[in-house]
Amino acid sequence: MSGLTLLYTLFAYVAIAVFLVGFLARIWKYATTPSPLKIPLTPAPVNSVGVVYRMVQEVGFFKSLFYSNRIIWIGGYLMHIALLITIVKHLRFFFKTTPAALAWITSFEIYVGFIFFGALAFLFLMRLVIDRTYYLSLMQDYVLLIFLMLIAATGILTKYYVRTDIIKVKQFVMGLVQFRPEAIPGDPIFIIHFTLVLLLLIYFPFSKLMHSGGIFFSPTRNQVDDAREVRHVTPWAVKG
Amino acid sequence: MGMDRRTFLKLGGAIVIGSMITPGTQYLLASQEKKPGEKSKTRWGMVVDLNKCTGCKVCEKVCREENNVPFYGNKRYDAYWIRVANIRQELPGAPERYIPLLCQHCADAPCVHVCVTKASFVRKDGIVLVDEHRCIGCRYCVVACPYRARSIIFRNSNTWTNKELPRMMIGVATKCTFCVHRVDKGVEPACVEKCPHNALTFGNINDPNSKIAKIIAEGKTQVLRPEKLVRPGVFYKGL
Amino acid sequence: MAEEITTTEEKTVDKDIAALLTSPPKRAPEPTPELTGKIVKPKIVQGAAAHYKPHVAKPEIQEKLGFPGTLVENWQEAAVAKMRELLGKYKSLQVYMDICVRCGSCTDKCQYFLSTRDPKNMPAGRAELFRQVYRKYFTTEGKIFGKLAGAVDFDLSLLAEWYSYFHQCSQCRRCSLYCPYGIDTAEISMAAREIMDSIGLGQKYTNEIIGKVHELGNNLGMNEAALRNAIEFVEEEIEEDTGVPVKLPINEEDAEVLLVTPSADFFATPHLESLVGYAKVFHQAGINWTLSTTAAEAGNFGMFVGSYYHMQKIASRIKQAIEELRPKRLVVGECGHAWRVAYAFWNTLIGPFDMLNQKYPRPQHICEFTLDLINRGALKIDKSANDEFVVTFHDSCNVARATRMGDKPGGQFDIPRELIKAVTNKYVDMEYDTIRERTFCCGGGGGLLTDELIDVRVKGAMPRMQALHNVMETHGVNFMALICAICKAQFTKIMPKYGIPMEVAGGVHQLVGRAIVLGAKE
Amino acid sequence: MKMKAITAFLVFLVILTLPFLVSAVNGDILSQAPQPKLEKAKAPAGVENKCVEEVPYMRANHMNILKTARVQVVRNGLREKYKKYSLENCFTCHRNRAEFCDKCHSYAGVEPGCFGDRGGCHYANTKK
Amino acid sequence: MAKYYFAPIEGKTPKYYWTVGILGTLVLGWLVASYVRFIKGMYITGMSHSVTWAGAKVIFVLFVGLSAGSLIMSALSAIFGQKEYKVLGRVAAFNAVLFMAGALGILITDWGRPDRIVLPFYMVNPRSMLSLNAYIYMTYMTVGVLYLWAQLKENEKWTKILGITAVIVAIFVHSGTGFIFGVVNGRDMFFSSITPLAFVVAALSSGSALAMVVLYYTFKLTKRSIDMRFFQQLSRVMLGLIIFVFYLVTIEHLTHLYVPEAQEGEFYVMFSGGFFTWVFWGMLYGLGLLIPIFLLLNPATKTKIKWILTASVLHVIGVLGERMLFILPGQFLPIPIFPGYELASSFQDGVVMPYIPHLAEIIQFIGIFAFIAFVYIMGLRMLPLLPVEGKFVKEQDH
Repeated sequence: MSGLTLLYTLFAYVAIAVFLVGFLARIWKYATTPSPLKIPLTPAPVNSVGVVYRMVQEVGFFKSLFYSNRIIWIGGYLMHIALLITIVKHLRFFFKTTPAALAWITSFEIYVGFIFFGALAFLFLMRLVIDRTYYLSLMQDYVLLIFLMLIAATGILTKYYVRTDIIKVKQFVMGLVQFRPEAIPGDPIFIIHFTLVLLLLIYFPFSKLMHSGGIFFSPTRNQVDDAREVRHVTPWAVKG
Repeated sequence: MGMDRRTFLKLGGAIVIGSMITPGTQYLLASQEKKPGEKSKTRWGMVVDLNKCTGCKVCEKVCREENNVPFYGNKRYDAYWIRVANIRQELPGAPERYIPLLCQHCADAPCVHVCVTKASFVRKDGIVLVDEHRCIGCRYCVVACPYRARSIIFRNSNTWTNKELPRMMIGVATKCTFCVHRVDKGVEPACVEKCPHNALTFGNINDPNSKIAKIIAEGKTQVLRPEKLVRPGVFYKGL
Repeated sequence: MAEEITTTEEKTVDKDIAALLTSPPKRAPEPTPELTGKIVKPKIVQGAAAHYKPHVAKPEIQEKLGFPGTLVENWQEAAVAKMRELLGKYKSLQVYMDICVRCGSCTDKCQYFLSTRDPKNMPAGRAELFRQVYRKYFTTEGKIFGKLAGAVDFDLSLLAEWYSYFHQCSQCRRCSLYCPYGIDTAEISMAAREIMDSIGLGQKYTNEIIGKVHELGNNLGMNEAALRNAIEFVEEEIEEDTGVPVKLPINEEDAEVLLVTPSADFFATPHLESLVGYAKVFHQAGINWTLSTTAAEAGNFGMFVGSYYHMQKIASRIKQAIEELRPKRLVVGECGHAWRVAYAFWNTLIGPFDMLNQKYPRPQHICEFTLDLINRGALKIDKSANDEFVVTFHDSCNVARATRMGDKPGGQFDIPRELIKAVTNKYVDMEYDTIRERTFCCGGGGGLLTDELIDVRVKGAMPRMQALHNVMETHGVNFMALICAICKAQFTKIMPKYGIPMEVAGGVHQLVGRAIVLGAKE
Repeated sequence: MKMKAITAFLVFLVILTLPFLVSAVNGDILSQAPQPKLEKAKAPAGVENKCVEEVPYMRANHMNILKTARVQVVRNGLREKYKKYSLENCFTCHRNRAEFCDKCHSYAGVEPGCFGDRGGCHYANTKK
Repeated sequence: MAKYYFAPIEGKTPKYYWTVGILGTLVLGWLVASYVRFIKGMYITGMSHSVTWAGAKVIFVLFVGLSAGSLIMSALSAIFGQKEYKVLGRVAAFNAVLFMAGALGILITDWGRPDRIVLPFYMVNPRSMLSLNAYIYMTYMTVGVLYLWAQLKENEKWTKILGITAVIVAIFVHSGTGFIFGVVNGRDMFFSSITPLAFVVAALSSGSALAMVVLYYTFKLTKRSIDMRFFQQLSRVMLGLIIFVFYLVTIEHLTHLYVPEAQEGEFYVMFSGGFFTWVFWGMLYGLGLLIPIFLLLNPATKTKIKWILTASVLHVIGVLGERMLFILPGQFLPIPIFPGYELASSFQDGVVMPYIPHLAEIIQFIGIFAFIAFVYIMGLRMLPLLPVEGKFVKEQDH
């Protein structure tokens, strides 16, 4: 086992561990922090089925954003859909026999990487062009966009231009998944791609990317509007 | 002869760099097909001697076998590269005769003009071809062809008699290629070779010494639908 | 690249502790925004609203509420400790601190930003003041990268900005509606105010009123005798007007209905007209009802400062009144934040209401109550009495975005409208973007209804004024019906500055009261 | 309250570790990547007993080579020049599609257009 | 000065949900049918080697036309300053974009290889009208969307600029679509320079006719009142266009009758074509041209909204017939490869081989109409397209 392989195997496990522990710790914190008062944003659904429907609309279609700012919605929605498809299609590296559905997705995903990159670039541009978001943006907003753009760019490179040997990549990834380290492919573009992804995983739980889990815990969206019918109590807040 | 590996890799590199803009890179390769008005030394053509044709339809059969042209047994969508038509002058008592109809390999081919993606093109040697990997199946060429020479592959084909060539791709336009794989090897098209009555003659029209050029020079040949001014490469004698 | 960000000549931050803790200097009133009929997204001007701040509460006011009288010695640690406590207590705060991505969709939605153009008045900009401190003391990236990651020391200049900008938020939740994650700046500004209170930096207006409620039972600080006087005066008025002796019972035990209404209804115009309306409704429907001197105030300013304790303490007066008077139903008068507290929080704070009649919603809004009576034909209505009015309706922010009326989602929009349509002939809605859940705040909510913030209030009312201006121009609207005491107080004061007569604002039950034909029982 | 928190926690945990779990459930632990099987011995006479390019280069770039060769042959008629890069030529050595192509292709989840279900144009050559 | 306020519709009634559900099912049917057709191949349609452009192309051409009319109608207020028409501007512009999207949808799912969708965009053949149209259509869509956007943002200046641009691009689009057929040298029934003009005019007349119907029923079903003078004025314009269409169609057919190349085909269409003869005399001339002209000229009917709408619907049907006559017989009638000879072969030379759509195609056709209706009613709910009715409009200042 070469030094590079050892380094990256350890790096990958550390990154995945940090991501898992960090992410779940945040989720644990969100889930256990009490919500003493009913604060759903009305008009809100009056039963939990309605709440599920509302969350599906929010998470699946970004409904609030659509009614708020359609330009950002277009960029953001394209970006997230492309990201989802990209992640799903990368799952084929994790299964020994590629499921038929995954293979079917791979057969038409060819432009998704470009859409992902384009949408990110669009969002980056919008941050600079609109004076309000330019004022708001922090370093980490730009850093994350650039990070994702680099990941997309190196991914596109390995797929279309500077081909990498994906059998080796899969072997390496399967090795990680099965705790049976294999040699990392020595392709520099792939290594950059992989490094960036691991760094992103490490940064994930400490960043605004937690919105992916946090949105499910937003009280204004996930509460049922039944304050008059059902008494809502939280241990610390009930004294009589 | 042949390209050494270094040149090939260089070419590959050039392609890669030149096509960074979009996926599907290979299509951006500048092809060297014939530009309009360009003169070339070779123009392949064919002369059909109708006096010798007996309507035996061997050419149809041979063509199917050579080029894997699918036959489904449904007259609505069977594909034909060459077909032998019965023809009879609209005069009382006129005899029935036979005429093989195939792609006329026009110099100003309407199908090439209308093609949306330049999948149809005219080679430098005058052969009109369809790049099946580039065709989108819009069927504009079928509508535009004045000779009904084109077929659409309507359905997955199981015909695979000649394993040297691939099967027909579904959903795209196809037509007679003058058996371009044979012509490139220096062999005559299958129908010409196999015609039992030697009704078909194949050769270079632009070479004045070729057999075909001499037949044409006799002045007894004619082209189909000359009013369309598409300059076909297939000539008919004895109509 | 964005345009160069301009700054005003105003000093953005008061560096001096003395300057922070003394009241803002008197200034010439600023010009009122023009009524063009359009709500445009402005270019930002940094620090344009930094100089607005309310009076700081005096030590005696603060101490009465159990807060430190003046800024405590180690205020920084105290504030961070309080923040830690709140983060552990409120899921909303904890989640909202983390998940903002600064996408910018809320930035052009706040009425205070639209008119003041100060980027710190953008909802995300305002929350950023809080997040800067959160990052500094609670997040890894903030601890490591500091300023680079947007983490800022909680120093005096930041505290000054907190005091200024968190008192330019009316907690109307319009930003939450448009946020893809539902981040509610109201929750954040409540937490910020609670932290500031806990270190001895309170707002005079709100805290004074909370003190009055604890002491005398209502926001206006009227004692029982004054209250009875005012009610007697109302009775006389009605009899003078209509010739019918309509009574307003006080402290009657075992009545059918206990009406809890904002104390302004007893005293101020046009609030009083609504009280007349309620009285006529009860009288005409023949329902035995009562007011209570214990619970003479529906308003609950405890919510504005985010203090659970004070909110509960104020609400417990209602509980006390119910126990004393044993009514069967509980009805709340026209008030926005009061209805939010009543609808969404009472059940948690002072519930369960087992002693009330289970058949009716507990509590019930007066609009639900009246519309129900009208639909059942219990009231005789003469719509033509309101023929001089072309009416529009302003959805109060707290009613629209935090509560419901009736059974269906959206009842809080439909029920008042149906009620208005039941008592008038001419009704017009304002522009689509400014009504229903998309409504703009009147500009005076959330504890801003104080004179030293008049410039903020004038500016905050701008979007609503534009929309109102449009319907006045095109449809000849001359009455804007309201169901909120704060809206009524705010608009009667602000509208003249925009050249709109103050009579245009009035309560929904003002219209109801005019339309009821008294004594014509069927 | 606690129940809800635990449920949410578990759901996220399962989603995040799905690849590991599936591998464990499928019993894929310790399985090796497939090796393409080359039936070199059957190479006909007159064909060089080695691939047209170096093996590592072919592994990464065989699809580009095939595409380039196709375009050159179809559009430019350079049939002789590119003969050795034709799919036909590949099949002279790599006869068994299932053993040579499909193993890696299905492992990597990449469906080749040349002999996939829909194209299928070049497949049966391997069964000469 | 009256000012219109626009708002999305509520869309909370059971009727609305039912409509959405049914239309959604039909759209799903379209997608499934297209996918099956793509996987199985085109043999499951009714097309043959004689008729390779069939029903889908008829609908494509019809939709492109309807899009034009809608756009022109929308631009009336922007270009000619007719403030009263502004009330319809947004819906009509939205419709224009939708019809174009529907046209492209049916066009692409009609291809043999819709999976190669991107090829036309970077493999441009400047000599092919269809290839250039790919860019013209995209320009049209972009301008249309921007024009709608400018209207939603109430930006007067850009509304005007983009409205004018959109109309110019629309002319290009419709001439271009006409040229697709007009430049086909090989088919005598197609080859004509009058086609683009006839196409543009028929597009305008049928487009405005359909736009009137759609707008009327949209306003009626959402309980909004609309100024009837508007329909009366527009029907006047439409009458002129229908007469122009009548003229162009007639001279085109007369020309065909006159020149020997197309005579046989014309005889087929006019007298011996069975179904197509019915389409020619009944659908095109009867329903599509003469009855609408009569209805719009007759003083008893020309001001009544009921009759104006009837005329509009009939004219749209007539134009559909015109498109069918234009595209279908032009293909399946035998090509005179040997004038003066009888020709017969197993490739159906010299045989009239009519076209009957099959199930998958019919599902596609219904589905594409459903797609437009579906997005239309979804759009009404999501975008502020329709004006809010205020009942107490002050007297206008002028």
